[in-house]
Amino acid sequence: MVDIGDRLVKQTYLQKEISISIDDERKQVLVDVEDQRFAFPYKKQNDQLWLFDGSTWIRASVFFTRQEKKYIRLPEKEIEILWKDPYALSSSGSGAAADAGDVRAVMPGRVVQVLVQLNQTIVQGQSLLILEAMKMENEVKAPCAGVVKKISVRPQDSVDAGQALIWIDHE
Amino acid sequence: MVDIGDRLVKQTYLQKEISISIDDERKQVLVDVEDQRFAFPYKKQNDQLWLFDGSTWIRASVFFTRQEKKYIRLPEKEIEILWKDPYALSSSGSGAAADAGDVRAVMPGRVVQVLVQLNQTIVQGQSLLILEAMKMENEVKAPCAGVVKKISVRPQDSVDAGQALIWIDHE
Amino acid sequence: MDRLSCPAILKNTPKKILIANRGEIALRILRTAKSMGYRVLSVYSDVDQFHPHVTLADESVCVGPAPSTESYLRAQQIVDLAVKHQCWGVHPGYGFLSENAAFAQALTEKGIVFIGPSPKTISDMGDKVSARALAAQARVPMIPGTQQIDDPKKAEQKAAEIGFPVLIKAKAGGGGKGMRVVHQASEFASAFEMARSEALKAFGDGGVYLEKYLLSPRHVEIQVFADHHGNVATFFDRDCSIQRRHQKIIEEAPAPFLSDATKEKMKEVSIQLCNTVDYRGAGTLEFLVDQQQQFYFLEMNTRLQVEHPVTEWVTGLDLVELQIRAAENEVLSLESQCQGHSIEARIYAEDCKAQFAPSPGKITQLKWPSGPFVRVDSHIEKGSEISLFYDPMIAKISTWGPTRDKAIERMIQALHEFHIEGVMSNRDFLLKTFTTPAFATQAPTTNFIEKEKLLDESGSHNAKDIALAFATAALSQNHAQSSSKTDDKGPSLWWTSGIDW
Amino acid sequence: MDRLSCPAILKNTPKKILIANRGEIALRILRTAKSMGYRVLSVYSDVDQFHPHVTLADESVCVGPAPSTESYLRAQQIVDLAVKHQCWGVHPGYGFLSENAAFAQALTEKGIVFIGPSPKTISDMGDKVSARALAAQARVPMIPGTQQIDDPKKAEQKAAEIGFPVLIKAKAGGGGKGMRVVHQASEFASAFEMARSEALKAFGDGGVYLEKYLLSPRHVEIQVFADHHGNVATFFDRDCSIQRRHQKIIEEAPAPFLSDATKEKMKEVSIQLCNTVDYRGAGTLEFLVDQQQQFYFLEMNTRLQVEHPVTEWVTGLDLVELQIRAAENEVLSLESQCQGHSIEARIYAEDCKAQFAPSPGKITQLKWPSGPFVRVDSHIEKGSEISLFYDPMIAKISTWGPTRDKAIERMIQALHEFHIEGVMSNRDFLLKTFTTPAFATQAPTTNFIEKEKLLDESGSHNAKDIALAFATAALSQNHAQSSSKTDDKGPSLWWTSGIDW
Repeated sequence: MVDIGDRLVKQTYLQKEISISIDDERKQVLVDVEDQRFAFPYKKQNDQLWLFDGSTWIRASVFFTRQEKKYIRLPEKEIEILWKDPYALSSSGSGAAADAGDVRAVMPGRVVQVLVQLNQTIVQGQSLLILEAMKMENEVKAPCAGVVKKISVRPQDSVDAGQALIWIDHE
Repeated sequence: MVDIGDRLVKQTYLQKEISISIDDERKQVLVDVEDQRFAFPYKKQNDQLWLFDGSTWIRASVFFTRQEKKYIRLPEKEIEILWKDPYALSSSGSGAAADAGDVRAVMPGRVVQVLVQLNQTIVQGQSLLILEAMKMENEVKAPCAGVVKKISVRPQDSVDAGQALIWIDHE
Repeated sequence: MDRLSCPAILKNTPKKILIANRGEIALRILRTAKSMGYRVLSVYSDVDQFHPHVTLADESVCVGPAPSTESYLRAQQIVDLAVKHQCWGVHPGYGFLSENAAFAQALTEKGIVFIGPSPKTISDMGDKVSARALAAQARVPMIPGTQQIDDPKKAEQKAAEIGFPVLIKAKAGGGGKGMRVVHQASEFASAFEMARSEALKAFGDGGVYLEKYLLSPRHVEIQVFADHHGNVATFFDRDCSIQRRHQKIIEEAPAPFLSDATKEKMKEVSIQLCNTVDYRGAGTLEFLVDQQQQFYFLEMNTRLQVEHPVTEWVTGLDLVELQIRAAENEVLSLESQCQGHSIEARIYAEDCKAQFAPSPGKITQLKWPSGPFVRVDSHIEKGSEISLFYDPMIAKISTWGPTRDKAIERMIQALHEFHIEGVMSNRDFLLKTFTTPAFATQAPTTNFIEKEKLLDESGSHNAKDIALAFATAALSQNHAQSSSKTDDKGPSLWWTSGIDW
Repeated sequence: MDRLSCPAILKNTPKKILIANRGEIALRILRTAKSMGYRVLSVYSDVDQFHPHVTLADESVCVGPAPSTESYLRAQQIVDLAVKHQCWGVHPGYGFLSENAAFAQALTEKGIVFIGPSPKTISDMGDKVSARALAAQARVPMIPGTQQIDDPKKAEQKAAEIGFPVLIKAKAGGGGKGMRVVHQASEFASAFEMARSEALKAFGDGGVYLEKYLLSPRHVEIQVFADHHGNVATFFDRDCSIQRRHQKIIEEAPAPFLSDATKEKMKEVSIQLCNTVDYRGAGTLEFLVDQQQQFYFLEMNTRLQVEHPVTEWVTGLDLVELQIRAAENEVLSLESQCQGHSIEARIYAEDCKAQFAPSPGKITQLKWPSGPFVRVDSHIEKGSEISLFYDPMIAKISTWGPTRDKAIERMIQALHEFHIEGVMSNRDFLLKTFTTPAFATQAPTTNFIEKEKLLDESGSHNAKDIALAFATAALSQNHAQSSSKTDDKGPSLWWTSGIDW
């Protein structure tokens, strides 16, 4: 499959493989559903997101989210999808980390900012630090609630895939 | 007239003298219209301001502003008032400044932050610097559009009433 | 502001009506009372402080924290408030104190008008058993059943007589609450105990009675109205068959696919019952109708119904106005014509795929439908919090049309335009119901949802819709993080994962 | 989704209607077309990109930048679009191309249905002079006036014959545009020249004619409708007297305080004119009515009127649906009954205290009224930009009631609930108009605003209201600066000035 740019996200929907990538310059989203490819121009205006679905501009809205379930409303129907959030290596997840509280970098990058202090209590999904990888800044979220016991990086450190960043005591 | 707290604002409405002061602790606004005094509890919720008018909570909203005119909507009527903004010594204003571009402190205080650089072009009403006076921070706004030609203070300087702060070349 | 001729002015100070309710019905009552020239005093619980029934009222008083039992249900405190604020009358809306005879009595004793029937009628009709007795006396057809039964043994015996499936109903229940179906004798004993404890908890009265359970019957009701001078009338019929968890979600007027003969009989017996109890104000007789269009008395609600808008659409009447004028002792000419057809859909903040569990939360986006013959009754706005303290109904959307088909078409278009973010809603479920072919061509029944398999996983979505959904998720994930609030800037933050190195 | 029986399906692919308009009327047409089962293609200018008539359409195409002449008025480009997208029909709404005979002709030649009268009727009735000729031929009473006059000398002479004050009207004008009152002979010459140049600029046609100017007449109009099989009917009358700058702001149906005899005659001559020109579709005959209830033909609009909702309220009809079914060549039964009374108020983004100058801007807060018998037709939402490119009308609020008084009461309550921030609006002005005693008791006239001194500085406000206003200003000044977006924190920044040292 032709590589549609370096920021490709893979998800699944009822065993179908979906890959999505946002093209900043041409301001469009490319989505592959199995063998079909769709390109939807998008625009943000009036604090809302609009997508051109090939015939008209529609309001693109996730009207509700519960954990990994996202509920999307299209003009005449609603669709529920699962949206895997790679950084939140949910404790039950199959992430490489031996212990859920062990947060590691998924790829090489640079620490932009650390958002938590030692001994700070955090909730699941809370942003811990901002990693800059391949020209994009991504928030690393807590995979579980607990207390921050170890922070092994400082802003401007460059990190390697798998390198330990933060350790959360979640007993 | 008993001093109703240190942050008293005087305005006029059809030659009537009005004085208003917000009491943070008790979260109420005290307003004197000629000899009558009114106290309205207020609350901010859902990105809106609510006032208790003595019988019920009403939406308090300035629905339109044009220069010094503010248009207020009350439950069953609309009122247009003039709101003198002391810091914007409008060029036509009777402010002490000989030249409209000469921005001076209205009272003693401390420079918290300077928001503009030398030779920066600014528009009327744009915030130039933040002055802290009597435990409150106030933005000093540009009385006229023009180019910042002189900045005579630095953050943390304390200033006196009438002391020159910034000079705007507005030819 | 000079008011037009209306009874609301007494020695040129407007009379005051206290609205003892909240949500959409409190706003509904306020709208009519204010347009008639009355001053409105609203009570509210602290979480409802900035709801429209408070901010649009002339006066408002907080009666307690969120839990109903500590605020909207504090009858004595509300009576004292009405006295203290010299209110002319109190409108109870529906639910809460609307069928609380003691509340009505206490007000009457203080010389304050209770906008509704007499306390006696409320208690007679509020008690399911005495209501059945009075209905039988007025020769209203009854479902085989029993009076209140406390002894489990006798109850089990009676149940066998009536024949299963049998219903155990709370004496003080109503609105689909406090009822339990028992399919076989073996389950009866435990169901009986549970029904009694539930009734005690919900209504403070553990009394229950038994009733024959009809299979997929229709739920049809007659709107009755009487002034205080013996004039009684019916304002036609409504069908409220489509329900989930025994609560109505779709109502329409007039009842479709029902013979005039049946309607005529229903009207007759309803008027008979009103005369029997010397009924006053607005009321509704609810009937179960079987496949042979035999109808049986279910209960009488001595209050305005949630679904009253459909009757207002087809008659042009303002039922709240009539309630107030009846309470003003006016002689009312109660003629009316039924024209065209009206449908109402109740919008609930709930997850239809999780047994309709309520979906509390803050509403972050809200668009209402509008246009010709579309009406929205709702108290919520963008930013409102939907809490678990109250019923999760957030709005009623009703439409009218010269024909039932037209009313349905307008409802479908209105639901397409309705948009809400921040909570789950039954919008999609309602759309499925209205677009099912059977809805347009067959009479609705109480088991319509099961029969039409409306809860089954809807068919698969086409590739383009799936693509749009994932595009939306990706963009909003991104949009939410992109700090800049300015329009039209491309996304700056973007998740990367599962990169093929 | 299975559609009910309707003509919208052709060989089971839904027919497509192109809506050649914008704003509230485009949304109005979309609502009916979609609920009838048609696919809708909307055209839009770039500033209207996310308006509801685009986002709720099935397809949409941008036809150019904001200026109407470069977008909504590009007739040929829209015709080409209709052909390219295989549209069955085009609905022109009102204004823009709705009375452009060439546009209708071009579509018809391409085999695309123009939802409206024939091109010939449009051009005959669009040209004020030929319209007057046809009306005279159909024995419709005429105001003393002239045909098109180009020679200033002859015009001045004619003006003297008719007698001052005299009106100079643009041949191709309408909707209150392109007319100029001349009170004395001395002003005539210059006024004549200005009127011609204005007409040329506004309508591309400098032709003008003269007409007697009636003093404070009433403006009453008859809604006519005809199918393509010779069935002609009128759907009663409307009063549109209350105007500012010759543009209607309040309309009602039926016309109040007008004798049945006068209405009957108006109906008769309207039908006569329709038969004379073999009229098709929806149309409106506008009349000026003097104090003796003599009425004179003013003009015929060969399109749907802005104020059509009041007629829909009192008849239960959907005029857009009838237009589409007439264009589908259906034989229409045009009976209707006029029941109750309806009032419409046009909400303009304008500053009534500055000669109604438009007030463009971004809408930062918006609350619509709702409830029984209240209807809102609007395309705007919170965040919408009101630009100077188009008419500043942002909404129409209409109410119905069994009596005129009831409709007025509901309108007043609706306007109290309507809230908008970010632009000035005529809300307060409308409220003053509706609450003036004369509005409820006398027939409205075109000089009602002057007569009732509605523009004079309203009376002084009481001390409490003044206090509330300054409290609000102080708080919002503060609220705006307090950086924190969290709720309920007290103000942190505060202006100080004029401190007594």
